[in-house]
Amino acid sequence: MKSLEELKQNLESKMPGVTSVLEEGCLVISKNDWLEVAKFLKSSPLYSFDYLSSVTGVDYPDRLEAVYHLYSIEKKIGPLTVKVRTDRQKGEIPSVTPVWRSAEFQEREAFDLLGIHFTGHPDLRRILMWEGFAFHPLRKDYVAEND
Amino acid sequence: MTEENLSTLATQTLEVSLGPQHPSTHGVFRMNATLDGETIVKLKPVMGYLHRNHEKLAEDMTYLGSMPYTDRLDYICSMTNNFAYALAVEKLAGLEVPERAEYIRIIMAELTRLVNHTLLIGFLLNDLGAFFTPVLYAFREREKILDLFESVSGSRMMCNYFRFGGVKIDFSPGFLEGVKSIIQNYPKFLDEFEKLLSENEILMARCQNVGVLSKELAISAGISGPMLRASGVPYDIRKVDGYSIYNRFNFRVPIGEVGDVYDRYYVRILEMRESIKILAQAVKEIPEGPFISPKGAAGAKAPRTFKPPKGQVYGRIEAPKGELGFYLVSDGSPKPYRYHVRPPSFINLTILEDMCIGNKIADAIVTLGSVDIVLGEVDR
Amino acid sequence: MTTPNTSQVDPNLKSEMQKKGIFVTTINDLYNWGRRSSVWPLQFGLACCAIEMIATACARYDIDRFGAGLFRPSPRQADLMIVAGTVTKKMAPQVVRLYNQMPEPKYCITMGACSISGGPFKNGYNVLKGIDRYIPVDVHLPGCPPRPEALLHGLIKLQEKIDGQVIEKTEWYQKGLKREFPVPEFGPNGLIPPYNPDVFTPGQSRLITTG
Amino acid sequence: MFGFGVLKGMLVTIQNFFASYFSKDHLTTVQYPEERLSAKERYRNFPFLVYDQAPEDPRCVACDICAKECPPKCITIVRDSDAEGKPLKRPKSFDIDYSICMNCGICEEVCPFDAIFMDHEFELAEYGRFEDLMYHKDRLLKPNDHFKKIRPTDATRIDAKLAAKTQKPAPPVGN
Repeated sequence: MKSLEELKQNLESKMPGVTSVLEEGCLVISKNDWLEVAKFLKSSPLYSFDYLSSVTGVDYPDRLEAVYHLYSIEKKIGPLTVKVRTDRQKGEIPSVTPVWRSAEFQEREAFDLLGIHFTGHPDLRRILMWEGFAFHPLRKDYVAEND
Repeated sequence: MTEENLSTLATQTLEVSLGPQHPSTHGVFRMNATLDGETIVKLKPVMGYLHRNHEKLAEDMTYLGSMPYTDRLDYICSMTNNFAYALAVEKLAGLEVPERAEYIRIIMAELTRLVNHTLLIGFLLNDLGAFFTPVLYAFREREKILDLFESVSGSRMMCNYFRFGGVKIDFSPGFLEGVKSIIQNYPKFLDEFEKLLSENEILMARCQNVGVLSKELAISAGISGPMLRASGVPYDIRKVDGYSIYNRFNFRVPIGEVGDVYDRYYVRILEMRESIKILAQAVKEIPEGPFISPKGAAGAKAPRTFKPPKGQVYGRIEAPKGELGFYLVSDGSPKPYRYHVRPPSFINLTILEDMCIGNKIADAIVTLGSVDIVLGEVDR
Repeated sequence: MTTPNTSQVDPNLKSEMQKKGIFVTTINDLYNWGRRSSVWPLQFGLACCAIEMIATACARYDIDRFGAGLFRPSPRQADLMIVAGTVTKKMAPQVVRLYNQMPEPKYCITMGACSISGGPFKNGYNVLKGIDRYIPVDVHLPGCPPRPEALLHGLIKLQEKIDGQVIEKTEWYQKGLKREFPVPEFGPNGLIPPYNPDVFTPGQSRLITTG
Repeated sequence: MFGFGVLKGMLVTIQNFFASYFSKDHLTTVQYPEERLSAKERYRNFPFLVYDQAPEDPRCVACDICAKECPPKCITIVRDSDAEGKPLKRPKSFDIDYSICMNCGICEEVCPFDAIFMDHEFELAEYGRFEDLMYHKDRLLKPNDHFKKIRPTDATRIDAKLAAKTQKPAPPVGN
């Protein structure tokens, strides 16, 4: 993995106006320009991150966060962790399913269990719980039914 | 009925739900198929019937308390689930693993790969209609390996054998002889299995050019494991990441060309032969020494005192079904803040519809069989 | 504890006749012997215990020796439902509907800790704390997963229970038998109703000797 | 010719059919109730409590570590207390709910007093759920020689450790 800072410089040089922060080994991208960055990461000949390994939703006290782990199969370079943040009430993150098809089910799961709405997702429905379920169970403030 | 007045016939598509209880769905998995006659027009998988909330339970349990739950993720290969979880936590807590424990882990992981691929081929033939005969052959061999697992870890399927920093206990007497006999006899069984199946015309007719998966779609859909390699992508995490001590063994990675069901079947048979090579080398070179690091042993004795530092980690291994990853966020307390499992079979199902559209309904069942899903891991 | 021998033939008469090669039995014994030696299980696996159930059906432990080897895919032809695996709230309506579709006389073995009481996953929000909230269960088989021999032992215990049944007093021959268990629906946070009152009494929690 | 692969497959099946008459390792069926597999020494099914002399004083000191560490929380311990309410080092009641236990063996691993071990007994099918599968202290207690019979190597190691501990009961005072 060349170095994260070098990738950040490339990113800013190619796309001015993209604010990205380096935080303990991850790249934090603001949610409005995450789709362009995703397209750039996939198509750039330097990195060609063509393999999105995992999408995870995390519920922090003040924000909801989607964590993406990206690999490149041709260049065999290791995990690039990208974090995209949104607020807890109306969490909106642009979906990357058009860029990487593997995000389709994982984003549906993050929506189902944590309530992160992925705009632009072809078929955003609940995937694990039944349709009429009214809560997002993996949130810290979810109270299960005690029977 | 000539061609032209056939087209004026008003036909409807049929909505069939291959429901959660169906002999071919390897557990509680449901496919809502829309059929035009026999060919599939639309196929929507429905999951969640075995969603056992493993990630929510893990959030109020100690790190070691979740180890027996990882056995129940992919309940056919319990040792590789432990391996992935142990690797992720060791990366998080910075524990190192003694030499002998690394060799023990490789032996257990490769034995699990043999069990998983043998079982898969048995169940794939079940879906093809050869009801239960190949499964009998497969389970006869699986029992031999399960006896080894039981004599070492105490349980046939739910081994709970790995600890952070090594393994729970050393080999039981007579275990290495058991592995040596497996190394001798398994190739003979594989030859018998291949003689039974590989040149079978029915199998070839039913599996070749069925459920074809192109290389680009496989990469973009995050497919991993034998399915990815059957489509011609040389990507094996044991070679790419070189985790644990896999780069000390020389073994080859079988690659398919067409990416159909027959390629996936044959790649798995070749992978089993490679696993036996790894086992042979590991059994020859295993050194004496401690089986767990002292810090790891202390953590196993009192799990409440095992507090990894704040931070997050993503560890992944080449499980028999594909890339099994663990994403852990720790806030310094003995319980993980966020515990996420990246299951290979859940993501390999993303393109089930693309592979089945245009094929017959019977081919969809065979394609699902070749994807190798286990519902404990799909729904977590 | 073996079930009481309800056949009216006193044993020493039976052994006497047997020495002379005459075999004496009652209709009830013959009827129960026929039923218990051909219990057809439903091909119905939920989770890890299903793999252990298939291992029991395979060569080494061979459930066929008890006449129970023919796993019927459709509930219409099965008379034993082995609930092998975790019953989640999303799957519970299907399990109850399957049990309703089975013809009488039907039996239910809950194999594994998960189907008895939710087992290791009992604190999960989507896990039903035991299938005996909706359907009556004949034999409980603890273990996670129970060994194939333990499943065979559970089957033997079920066969003993079938032996103990008397034709006149069994409930499925009474007139007006209504054994249709209501199928629960999906509610916003769980199943509605949470349990079936005439099958499960909620008061029976764990009898912890605190006194 | 076309059907040759299918015939080769059938040949394998016929070989296995006749082999089961001649070679022993093709006859894999274990006739369960009559013929039993010998239990492996490390096999773990359900936990049981060990006592040395009499069931009244088990090795367990009711320290509650196993109840806290048990992942599915199926162990409940109530500590005994004598007449004027001073807590004693003995459990008044020790309940394990066998319908919840997942046979993982963590209680045996974390017990500092070697008081709880995993048993080999697996024939536990019951008719009733609540009354039969809730094991109270009296059904859990088993003598130490039962433990020696099922797990000889661990038993000798632990007995040696306990014997060594009783040789020097208290550290020599004051030197």
